[in-house]
Amino acid sequence: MNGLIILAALLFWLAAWAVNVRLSKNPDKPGRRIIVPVLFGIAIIVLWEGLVRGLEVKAVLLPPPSAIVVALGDKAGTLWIDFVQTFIKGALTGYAIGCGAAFLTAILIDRSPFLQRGLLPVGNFVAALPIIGMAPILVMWFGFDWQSKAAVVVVMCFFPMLVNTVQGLQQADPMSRDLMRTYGASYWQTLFKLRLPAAGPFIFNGLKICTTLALIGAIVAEFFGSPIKGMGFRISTEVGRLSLDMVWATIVVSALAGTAFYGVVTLLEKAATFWHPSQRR
Amino acid sequence: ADDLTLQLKWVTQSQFAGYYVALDKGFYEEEDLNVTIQPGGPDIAPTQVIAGGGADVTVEWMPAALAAREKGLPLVNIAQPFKSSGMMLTCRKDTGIASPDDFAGKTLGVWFFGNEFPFLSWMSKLGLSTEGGDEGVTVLKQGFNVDPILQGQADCVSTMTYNEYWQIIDAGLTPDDLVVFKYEDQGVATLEDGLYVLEEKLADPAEVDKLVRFVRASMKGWKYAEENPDEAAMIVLDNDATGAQTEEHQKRMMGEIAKLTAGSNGALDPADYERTVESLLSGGSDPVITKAPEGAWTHDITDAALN
Amino acid sequence: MSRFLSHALPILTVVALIVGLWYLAAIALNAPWARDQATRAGVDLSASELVADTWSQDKPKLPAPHQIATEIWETTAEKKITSKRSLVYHGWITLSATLLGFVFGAGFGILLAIGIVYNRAMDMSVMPWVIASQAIPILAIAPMIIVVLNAVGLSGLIPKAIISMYLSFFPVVVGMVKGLRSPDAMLIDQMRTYSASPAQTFWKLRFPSSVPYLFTSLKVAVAASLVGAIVGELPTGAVAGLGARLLAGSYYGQTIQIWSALISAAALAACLVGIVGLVERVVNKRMGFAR
Amino acid sequence: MTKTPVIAARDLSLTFETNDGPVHALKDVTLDIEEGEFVSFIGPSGCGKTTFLRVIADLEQPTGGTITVNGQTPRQARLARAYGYVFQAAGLLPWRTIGRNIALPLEIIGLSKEEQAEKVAQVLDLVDLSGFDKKYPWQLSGGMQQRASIARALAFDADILLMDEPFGALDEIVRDHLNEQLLALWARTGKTIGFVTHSIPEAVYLSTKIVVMSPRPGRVTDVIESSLPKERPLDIRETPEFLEIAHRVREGLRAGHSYD
Amino acid sequence: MTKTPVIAARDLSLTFETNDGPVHALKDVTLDIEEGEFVSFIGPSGCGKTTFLRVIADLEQPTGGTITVNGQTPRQARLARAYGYVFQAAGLLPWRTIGRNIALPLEIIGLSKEEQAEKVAQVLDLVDLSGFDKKYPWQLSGGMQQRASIARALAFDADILLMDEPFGALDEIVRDHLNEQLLALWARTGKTIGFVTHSIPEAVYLSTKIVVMSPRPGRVTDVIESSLPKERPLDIRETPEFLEIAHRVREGLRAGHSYD
Ligand SMILES: Nc1ncnc2c1ncn2[C@@H]1O[C@H](COP(=O)(O)OP(=O)(O)OP(=O)(O)O)[C@@H](O)[C@H]1O
Ligand SMILES: Nc1ncnc2c1ncn2[C@@H]1O[C@H](COP(=O)(O)OP(=O)(O)OP(=O)(O)O)[C@@H](O)[C@H]1O
Ligand SMILES: Cc1ncc(C[n+]2csc(CCO)c2C)c(N)n1
Ligand SMILES: [Mg+2]
Ligand SMILES: [Mg+2]
Repeated sequence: MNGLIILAALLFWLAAWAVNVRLSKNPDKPGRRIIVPVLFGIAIIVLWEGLVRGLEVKAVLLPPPSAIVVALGDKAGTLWIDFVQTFIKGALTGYAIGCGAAFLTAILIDRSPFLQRGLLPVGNFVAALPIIGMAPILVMWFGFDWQSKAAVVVVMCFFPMLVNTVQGLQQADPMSRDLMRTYGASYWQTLFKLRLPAAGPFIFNGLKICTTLALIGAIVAEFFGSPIKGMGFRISTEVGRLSLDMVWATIVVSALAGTAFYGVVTLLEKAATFWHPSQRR
Repeated sequence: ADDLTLQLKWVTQSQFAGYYVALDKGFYEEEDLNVTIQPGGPDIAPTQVIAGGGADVTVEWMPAALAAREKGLPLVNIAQPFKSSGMMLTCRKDTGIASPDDFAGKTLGVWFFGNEFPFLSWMSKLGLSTEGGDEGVTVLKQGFNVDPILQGQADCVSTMTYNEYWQIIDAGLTPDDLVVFKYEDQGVATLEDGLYVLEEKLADPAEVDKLVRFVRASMKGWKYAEENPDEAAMIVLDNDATGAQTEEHQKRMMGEIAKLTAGSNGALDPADYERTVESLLSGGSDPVITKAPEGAWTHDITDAALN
Repeated sequence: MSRFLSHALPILTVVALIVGLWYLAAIALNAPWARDQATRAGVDLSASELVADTWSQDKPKLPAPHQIATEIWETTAEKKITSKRSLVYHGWITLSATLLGFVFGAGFGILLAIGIVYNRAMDMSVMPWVIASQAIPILAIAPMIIVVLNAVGLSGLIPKAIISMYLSFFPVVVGMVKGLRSPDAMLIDQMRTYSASPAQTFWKLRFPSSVPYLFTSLKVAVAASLVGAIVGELPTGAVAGLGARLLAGSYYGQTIQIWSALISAAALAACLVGIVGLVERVVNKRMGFAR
Repeated sequence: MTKTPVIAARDLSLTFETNDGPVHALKDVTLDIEEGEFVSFIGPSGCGKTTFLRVIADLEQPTGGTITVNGQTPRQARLARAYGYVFQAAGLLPWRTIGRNIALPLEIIGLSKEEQAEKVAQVLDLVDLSGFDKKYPWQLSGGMQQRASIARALAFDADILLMDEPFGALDEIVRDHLNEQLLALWARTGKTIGFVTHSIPEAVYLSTKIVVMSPRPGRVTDVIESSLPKERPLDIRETPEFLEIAHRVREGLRAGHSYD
Repeated sequence: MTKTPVIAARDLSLTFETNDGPVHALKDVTLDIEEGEFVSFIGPSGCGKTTFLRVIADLEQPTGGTITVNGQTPRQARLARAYGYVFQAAGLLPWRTIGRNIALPLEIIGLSKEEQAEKVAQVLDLVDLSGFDKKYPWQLSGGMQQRASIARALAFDADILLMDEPFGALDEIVRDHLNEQLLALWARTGKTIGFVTHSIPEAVYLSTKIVVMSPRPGRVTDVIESSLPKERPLDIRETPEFLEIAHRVREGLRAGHSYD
């Protein structure tokens, strides 16, 4: 019986893969770019359900997807409160402040090559740091509520964004700069009309990297102290209570939120840098 | 020798001195056991580790063990070296808190991750909501340390008599600055640091024999530790892989621990069990467990071990 | 010499600036505690006593740089490296998990990238999930992963390495997919006119073209691996490693110990990135990219 | 003389399906290229010159008509390694020295190290680059890179050499020089050459046959047989005969050109 | 006629300090350009053509000698907006439509929206691009982009137009067409034009004065005044007079050229 379940799940997975191979022969037919990955995802979920049931994995270790869906429905209210606390208040605020501050800093140091040469290596260094380690310190400094989570996010986002923006501001090709010179354009005119637009792809690259950093930072920071709501709080508390279905429901929410956040920034990027070759086709 | 893995509830410290002493003094070896002690940590749920087969026996608090049992993980208490509870709520005097009646409107730091059950029971007994507001209390998920009370972010924090309390003292606050509420004194004490195994183990005579020998050696370790607290503390220190513990702190901790293990020969006192269950069931609208558990403890092991 | 100055001077200036700000911040953050203590002891602090106190507390909110430096010196140079109190010992534990995870991650990332570049079905179905996978807060569920891996018999170094692999494979996939696709259509056509086999096209064209992309992503990946190893250490029982130091320090409010672990981790990250950069230079030279 | 042509296209068509509808890159092209001919293709941008060369080399599949190469399909000819192809950009691999770049196709067909070395030395000599085999591409000027790329195609030693605007990026003087060398090489080896260019003087100077094309759809509008002698000093470009042919090409071109 | 020259260079030198030692991009260049002249610069790669144009436009600082523009320093002239500059690549900003690209210099000098629109419409017409002002650069062919870039320089309406190989990337027919238009425009506006090219026919066809340069160090080796009439149909390129001048330019070039 259990063997049959596993076999059925495996067969489903193989069948889905075969269909995907077929579908991807014509990638430009409408909808294909959505159907194919979705089918792949469904196949993985079916495989997961089949394996968990077939191998009788304990629900306190790994719940089947069906149990997660039930938890998603039953605990929607709690999940929403957690989402607001962690994502809207912690991650988004921190993201806005961190990216905004980095952007302004990049513009401030733009006129000083000396500062840039000093700050960029230091910035690259800090961006490679295990900043997560600062979470307990920031919780100590900024308190238990979302402010400390936002602070962690600010610190995590600042340097990747700074480095990208500074690099972006150097993107305008020398010819276009010379062109602006022949017009006798001022520094600010060159900045707004040429260099900032040209920096667009880099700035958005930084913004995209920061979406996932923001979410991870806000969640992990809650491990080091929080009020009794929030996605990180929920995960750690419910693991302790062995409610793994709730843990996974929170993970699903976080994955959805993270992907959607990334997707929104990507859409903005498409709209703002429509002209860049990588956005055409 | 038979292999056996013990999962601790927390990091290596004198709280678990009995086991380290038994290991170090060769008590386990005498019983033909090859014991591995796995330290815990803030994100380790011992119940989950044992469910995953990562350990044979685990040190756990009874509320968490009973809650896990309700989730379908059949944990059974086979021995109870700790007689009394070391949990307390420590408050700053200058917040105006003198008795539990003053909690309303205050901010309290609490450990979660399965350690919140005694606190929740207590609050529901006091009739205080944990959702905040003037009538209830605001609850913080306390992190790994006592910072919230030092920084003034919380009015009270959870502490153990043997550990966190002394960290507050070390940080520069004096006992005069503080008010403490022991769970024992408030009548809401629950059993801590029992030894638990999965039910299926008890069906196998070979495993039972192993557990008997383990409990016997462990209790020998505990009694040795009670009698030689300083030596026990040094043994603990030797086993601490992080190198973060200090001699002074561990010796003091051993002294406090000895007070909690005193009065237990290792066998669970059914009266303590009943009191714990009652307290957990009385949780008002949101009790920790919903019905009295069946078969959550056994004397079989201790009976065999201690005779 | 002058080249050295023109490179180092700005960096040194910025670092000096940061250290200066740090000392000031230490005063600001640690002063309330110093005053609090003084009031309770009933003494008055002069300004200079206050400053001296904020730079020498046992458990400061923000330790002064020299306190951290002293701690690092004492726990590296003045301890046997086999001692559990030696940062070198803990650093080595973390490093081994990092390296293993990095090798796993880079290998897995490269294989995935090859699959994605050579198989359109894989490209279309897997790539979106690779991106979504990074939105899962692996760091938050690391403890569970360790338990689950334990249940299937993996323990010790491997679970930590797997977490660090999860963080490091992503930049490698993204970079390698870009890199393997970087040779322009003309060069691919050229291989066709030679009627080269797919394997020949891969080894003689696609793979060498992807090397610069590979190294860029390896630098990101090795730093991510370190983060993964540290996070993986938090729930392995806070036994050993820089992550465990961080946690133990945090548990006992030992801010100096936290910061010294943090700074050591930073130095380790810098070394790892530096080593990858060095290998990159050597390879570039061997491949004739150096100018 | 009933030699069969090396390349024979009959009503060849190729339509690309794009988002904006079909693009007729080639429409009913019928053309023979005999062995040893030097054929230039000239025409405004987008008239299908590159596409035609790519169809010959089996890099693109025609959607109508037939084409044979040495009596076989292009695919068979490609697998038989019948083509040397020179692209507009030199396309040298930056991580290989000039020598190893030229050896690349030889490695692929599996020649021994010695055979490779011998061949490389020989073609380097042919393009005046002896002594540069240990240099990397970026250490050479654009003109030298282009010569190396031609050497690479020659090393492959196929009977048909297809060149798609190989000198487009070079300055006029270097170009003149390479044109002279190319003619000499062609005279020496007797290869069949298909050559795409935008430059009228270049087409006239080099070719035995000039194919003028026009776009939308890509068609052959004129095929001009050159009456110039095989021996062609650079000065021939100032003779009336040369100017006459150039004029005819220009007229043909202008007719097919449209502005917008 | 004692008009002062618009551009007067005296012993102008420019040396770049590089890691491999100094590069003498310009050495003792002395040259006058009168108002309304059309001056072409021709010479092998690296002879300093671009550098000279850049010095005129104050994009590069000479290291020796003097240069005046309208009697002022190049910097003063630049701030007085004396130059229109057309680069080899069109260099249109991809995030602006053609119309907004052309309006860019007008925005910078602070014209009102209406004035901008009027001017844009006018120059678009001049280069045959009316109706394309809402398109983005990448939606246009290379030739159209290049025309848009010329329109942008024209919109700026400076008296001196500097063009650095503006037609280098275009095919011969389009090039011919733009050459014709450029001549017409020059005749109509009477601007002073400095023009860099690699093509001998183009230089001869367009210019009133051809400056031949040679590299290492960058020097002027010949200045050829054209005897062609102002009115120049394309066919003039097949006249003996034209060929004669072209020949002289070619000789001058070849003298200064060195291989590898
Ligand atoms: N892969 C493709 N997909 C769609 N259309 C294409 C493709 N390749 C070429 N075309 C179109 O086919 C037509 C002919 O292109 P081709 O490259 O052969 O022109 P060409 O004569 O070589 O032009 P040029 O002188 O600019 O190189 C053009 O309109 C081009 O846009
Ligand atoms: N910024 C620079 N730094 C160093 N050397 C330079 C710089 N710009 C130009 N040069 C050198 O100066 C010389 C003249 O360059 P320039 O660009 O003026 O030549 P050109 O005549 O325009 O050549 P081309 O026809 O290739 O455009 C060259 O040797 C070039 O390498
Ligand atoms: C995150 C976190 N979770 C739980 C506890 C509680 N806890 C479990 S075992 C034990 C004994 C410690 O001496 C204590 C206090 C904590 N401290 N921190
Ligand atoms: Mg082409
Ligand atoms: Mg130039």
